[in-house]
Amino acid sequence: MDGLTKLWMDTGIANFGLPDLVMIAVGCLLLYLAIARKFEPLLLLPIGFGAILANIPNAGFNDEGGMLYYVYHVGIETGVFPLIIFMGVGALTDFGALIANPKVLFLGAAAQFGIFATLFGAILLNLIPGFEFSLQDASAIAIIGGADGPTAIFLASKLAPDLLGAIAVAAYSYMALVPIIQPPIMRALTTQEEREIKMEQLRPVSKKEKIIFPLAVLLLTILFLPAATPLVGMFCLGNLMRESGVVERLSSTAQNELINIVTIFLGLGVGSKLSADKFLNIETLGILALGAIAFSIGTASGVIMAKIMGRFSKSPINPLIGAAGVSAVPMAARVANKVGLEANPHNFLLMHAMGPNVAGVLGSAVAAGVLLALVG
Amino acid sequence: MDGLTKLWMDTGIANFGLPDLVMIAVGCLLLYLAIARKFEPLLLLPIGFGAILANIPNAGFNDEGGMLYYVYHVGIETGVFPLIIFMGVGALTDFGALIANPKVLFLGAAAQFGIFATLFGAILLNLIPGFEFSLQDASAIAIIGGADGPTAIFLASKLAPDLLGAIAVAAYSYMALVPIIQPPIMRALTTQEEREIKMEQLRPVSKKEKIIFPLAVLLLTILFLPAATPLVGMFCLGNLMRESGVVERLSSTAQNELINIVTIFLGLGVGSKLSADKFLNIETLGILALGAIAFSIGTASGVIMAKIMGRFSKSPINPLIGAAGVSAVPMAARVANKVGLEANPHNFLLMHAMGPNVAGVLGSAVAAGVLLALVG
Amino acid sequence: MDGLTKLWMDTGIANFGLPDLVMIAVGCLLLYLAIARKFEPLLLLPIGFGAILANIPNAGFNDEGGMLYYVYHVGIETGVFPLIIFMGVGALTDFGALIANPKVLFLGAAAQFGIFATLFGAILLNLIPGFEFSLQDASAIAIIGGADGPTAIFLASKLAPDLLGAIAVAAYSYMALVPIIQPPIMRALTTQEEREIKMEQLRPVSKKEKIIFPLAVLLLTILFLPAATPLVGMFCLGNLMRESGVVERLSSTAQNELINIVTIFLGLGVGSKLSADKFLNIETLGILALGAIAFSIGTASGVIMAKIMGRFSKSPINPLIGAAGVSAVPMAARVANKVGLEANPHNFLLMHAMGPNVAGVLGSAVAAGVLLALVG
Amino acid sequence: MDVTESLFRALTLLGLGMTFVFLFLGLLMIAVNLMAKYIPADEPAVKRSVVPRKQPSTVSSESEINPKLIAAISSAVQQYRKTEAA
Amino acid sequence: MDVTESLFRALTLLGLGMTFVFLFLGLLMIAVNLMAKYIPADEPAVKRSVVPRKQPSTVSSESEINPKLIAAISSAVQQYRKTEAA
Amino acid sequence: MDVTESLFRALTLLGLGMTFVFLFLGLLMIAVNLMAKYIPADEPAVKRSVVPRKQPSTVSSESEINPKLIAAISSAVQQYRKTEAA
Ligand code: NA
Ligand code: NA
Ligand code: NA
Repeated sequence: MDGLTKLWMDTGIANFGLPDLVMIAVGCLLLYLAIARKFEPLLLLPIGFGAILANIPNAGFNDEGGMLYYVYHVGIETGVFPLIIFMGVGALTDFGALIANPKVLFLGAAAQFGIFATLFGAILLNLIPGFEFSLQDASAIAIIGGADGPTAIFLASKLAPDLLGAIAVAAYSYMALVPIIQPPIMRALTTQEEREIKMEQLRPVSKKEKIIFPLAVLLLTILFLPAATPLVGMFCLGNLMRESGVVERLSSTAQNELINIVTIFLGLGVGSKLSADKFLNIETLGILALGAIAFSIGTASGVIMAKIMGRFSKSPINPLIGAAGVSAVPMAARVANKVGLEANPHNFLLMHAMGPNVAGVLGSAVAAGVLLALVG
Repeated sequence: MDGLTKLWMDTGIANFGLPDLVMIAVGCLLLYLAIARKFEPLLLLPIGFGAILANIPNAGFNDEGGMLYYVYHVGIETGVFPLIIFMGVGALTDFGALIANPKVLFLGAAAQFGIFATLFGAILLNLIPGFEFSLQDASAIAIIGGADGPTAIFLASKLAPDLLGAIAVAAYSYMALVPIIQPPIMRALTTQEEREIKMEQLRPVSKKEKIIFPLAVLLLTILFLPAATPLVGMFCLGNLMRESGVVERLSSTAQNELINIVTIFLGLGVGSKLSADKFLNIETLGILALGAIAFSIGTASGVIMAKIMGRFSKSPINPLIGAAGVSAVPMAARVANKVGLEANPHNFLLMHAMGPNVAGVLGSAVAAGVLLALVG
Repeated sequence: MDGLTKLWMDTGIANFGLPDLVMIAVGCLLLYLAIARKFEPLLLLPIGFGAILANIPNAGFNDEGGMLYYVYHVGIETGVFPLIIFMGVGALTDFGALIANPKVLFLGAAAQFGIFATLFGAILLNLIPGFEFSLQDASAIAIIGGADGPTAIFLASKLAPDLLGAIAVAAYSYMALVPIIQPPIMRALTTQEEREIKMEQLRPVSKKEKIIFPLAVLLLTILFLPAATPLVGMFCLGNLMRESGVVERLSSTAQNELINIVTIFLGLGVGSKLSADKFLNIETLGILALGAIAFSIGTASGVIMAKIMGRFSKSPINPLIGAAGVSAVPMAARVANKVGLEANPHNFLLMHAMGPNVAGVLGSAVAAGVLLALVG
Repeated sequence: MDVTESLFRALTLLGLGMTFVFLFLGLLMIAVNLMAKYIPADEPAVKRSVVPRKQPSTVSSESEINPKLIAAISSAVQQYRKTEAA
Repeated sequence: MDVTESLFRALTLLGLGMTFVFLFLGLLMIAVNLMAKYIPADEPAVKRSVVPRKQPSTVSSESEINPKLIAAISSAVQQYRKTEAA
Repeated sequence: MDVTESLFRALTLLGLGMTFVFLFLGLLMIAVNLMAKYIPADEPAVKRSVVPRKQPSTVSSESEINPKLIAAISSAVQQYRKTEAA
């Protein structure tokens, strides 16, 4: 009965430690959030599943030769998967609303304050015993405030791979929680009259402007922030494929099959970093707390910036659209629209909020570039 | 005329040995079976083509730097391709019929007897001079009886890579031959009355049950057989993506583009193992013979188990559906339906046979896990 | 203000050398040609974008760990990307017109004269100071005359990787310029009466012939030119998947998602070879000049061959279809049709020109095989 | 390892393997039965699980037609019907 | 590196980072304004950019229906209308 | 290798290359002619090869519409016709 012993010694039952069990429970929680609560299911479902697989004793998913080992090292450590996703996001993004009203770029800029302010929080946490965040760690955590998954994963894979799992989970969870996190902040910082402000209709944008826009973004990045070119470059490639109108085949594939395939493996690879030794520590709690702070500060900065701009602008600006500057596309824009409709049932802010929303994607990619250049 | 000599020295004509020619003929035979006879063409066409390419003298497909070299080492040696295929199969599988009538899981279990019984055959063949099957070899050969391509390829790539080509070819060929292999065995083991048995209509299955099912399978695998988690885990991920309803994009990609892309290269990679030195020996004949035995024993065990269960069950069980327990989805279920219709033209067994059919997929993945744990 | 200095030192502005700027301008020119002039946009858009990315100072796309580094080494250095594209092209190609009128194979053969004649040009250029083309270089440049992108990229990646960027750009640019390059040559070599010649309607081709055709091509390649089997083999696999009718799933994926995904990365990878040190030299001008010569000679040889064949053929042959023998599918066939319509508005040559057009694809793959065997 | 020894190991594998397979799938049966007992059926309004879904298959899904497509067509036809009626 | 020093570096990052972000997006605004000034609007006949395109989204594009599909359907329905009218 | 020698090698390549290309495609022509002679034509009922298939192209297949789509639409329209007739 040698074989029986061997089989038994191999079973999960005989090998489970408490940490593994807790991490599998974390994976199940992520699956629950993804399926029952529809929290960013496209990412959280594979991340949760990957977390479960990675924590099975004796299954060896993360060991050399294991499925998740290959996925992580080939796709995430190299940065290739988040960049491909970002190309697909570029191909899915319509900058029309932004081009029609380019002032809102400042809203997308202001909301990045959430990122940089969170750096202080991460450093101050080091005063509490148990926390030891380097400046790299702090930067990777702060980028959660950018509310942009691929950017957060890309930066974390470069600056703090050990924290990647927690950072990605926090980023996607808070993106899913945007409808809960943002409205109270938005209401607290605005008056009923401000929320009722109607904005002027957007002008039509020409095809040429849409084609030149990604090239202009790329040019500025090349001139001023080469460190951001991997992210911004792939994003602009996707957007150029979309708007050029001459490579529909490629654009459609980038928006659909390619992004889908990579999303499955990106999720699994991120999940593989949710191992007990890297996730079950007090730092993870710190990351979750800091992420919430980053989102909140970003939302507030966006709204305040919109109020300031409203004072000086000729055309009226509803401060609610400032909250969309954190990105979390398109959820934050929908939230701005919804809170606006509560104040005035005839005031549709969605298109106006899309401008700062996509501006926020660029803003956090630029912020990531600054952090890579100065901290990486 | 140096060049002419060189060109001539390079030609196939000048370099062909008999073994290469025979292997190219084998490749052509596989193409014929795939195209003219529609024998599992999705796999056998690329396998056959890969076999031809791999055996061209001086073409170097299998040498370092050759196309098939990369395909094999990147996709098959790592186990990644069969696992991705298995994820896609999970996304294509509807467990409704199984959940509605879970007793049939025992039919899927019984049919795995074909696998383990074949171990003896493989070992006994060693008594004949020319055969030298190790226990690893025997296990990889026996898994042909699981009637499940990705499982067979995965196990063979781990336990007996040299036999991979012959094992994969045998597995897919016999799956295509299921309509020829199974009916005589089914008829021999059942009476006319048994074949006429009508089964009760299946209850509707709720969405929640379908979502929890893959998680329950995964949980059991984690608890009892971690060695099977690569196969079962990826399969359950695919099925969860399908049933969760929140990641249609990913599920559809896993079922279509991703599985198609990987199938092309899996086939080519398997075909690349059909080289003369590994295929043209008496062991291949042994593998083919053992595969047929495995299928037959599996079919018989399924039918006999169904007869036994029918004695003790309150609701009637048509023993024909036991034959579907070998998997070979969905061919074996269709065969059960067809043989049933011959006995009683109003008796549609298809849905009832789908239950043991998909149970057989799980059964052979579990059997593969046991073999990996004890022999690997 | 240490950080400010660092940021400034990193900017493109502070680091740009003139060569980088010129190469980025070249990338922009390619984008312009692709988008505004619709020059083979599927390839030239990603190539142009890749050229821009590759020449950003401090962005590190081409350095180890950079996105384009991986794309180039994984996909192009190995030859895998052009081979997958060629499989897709095979799946997109209908050989019906060729099978119905197989004489036109000689037109596809004659047009390859452009390739071999260009060898002399490349070698003679070495007499001018600044040029140092080895025979490998000359062969890789000459293949531009094959008017077939994947073949040119595959051969260049094997024989002259440093020239790959310039060769690919020349090949795709001239393919896009076929409607400008070919008509004057075609008109100069034919009389009005010759251009008015009506050809007999093509016979219907059976499904079986279409299935056997790719296998016959593969067989001949195996027998006579194993060096061409990577290219021809993958092409025939694609065509067999298309015509066999039993693997629609795989054929459709090879024609669409797979070829699209690979095209994006092939383009980026080719673009990554457009770096200043490899592109900004007099050799590039030589390559562009030789490419134009190769196209022109190929066109002329095709037309002249068609005139010769017309003398001896029972059924009439319009010499314009000879120009389609250079391949550049389907552009060259359309040009033949258009020039024919100018001569006689009721004379539709498109289907007749498709025969030599696809024959040219085979012809240049064979030529590439000869060059690989004798020069590689 | 001689043949007898190998056969003995095969016997062990047979015993352990079949036991394991039956145990595993038996436990799964119990789990499914528990689910059936404790998970309420879908609301009849949904009806999704009753509709015959396409059969699981690794091979035959070529002929499947996108449900979105069907939805689009029926809506197009309905819209046409409206314009026709007006 | 002690906390004070880290905080100081964070302050630098905050200052440089926000300056850079505003500068960058500000320059982009200028560029977009220049585009609006110098690039002529699309011909009204094209109307492409006026039509509400689908909203950009990384997640919600599941429900999008292929425009080619719609074109195909409308042409099919139109063709049918013709045959009906005839 | 000096230029004269290179030119000589190029001449060899030209000769061998063109011979090979013609030989290869010529043999292929013979093979195709043999096929035409010995393979019976498709049954007229099938008609598949007569129907003008889409032209081979590496570039222009963007505009192709899925035949399944067309089948689905025509069946939808036919079904509609039936309901209309009823
Ligand atoms: Na952002
Ligand atoms: Na099975
Ligand atoms: Na050619």
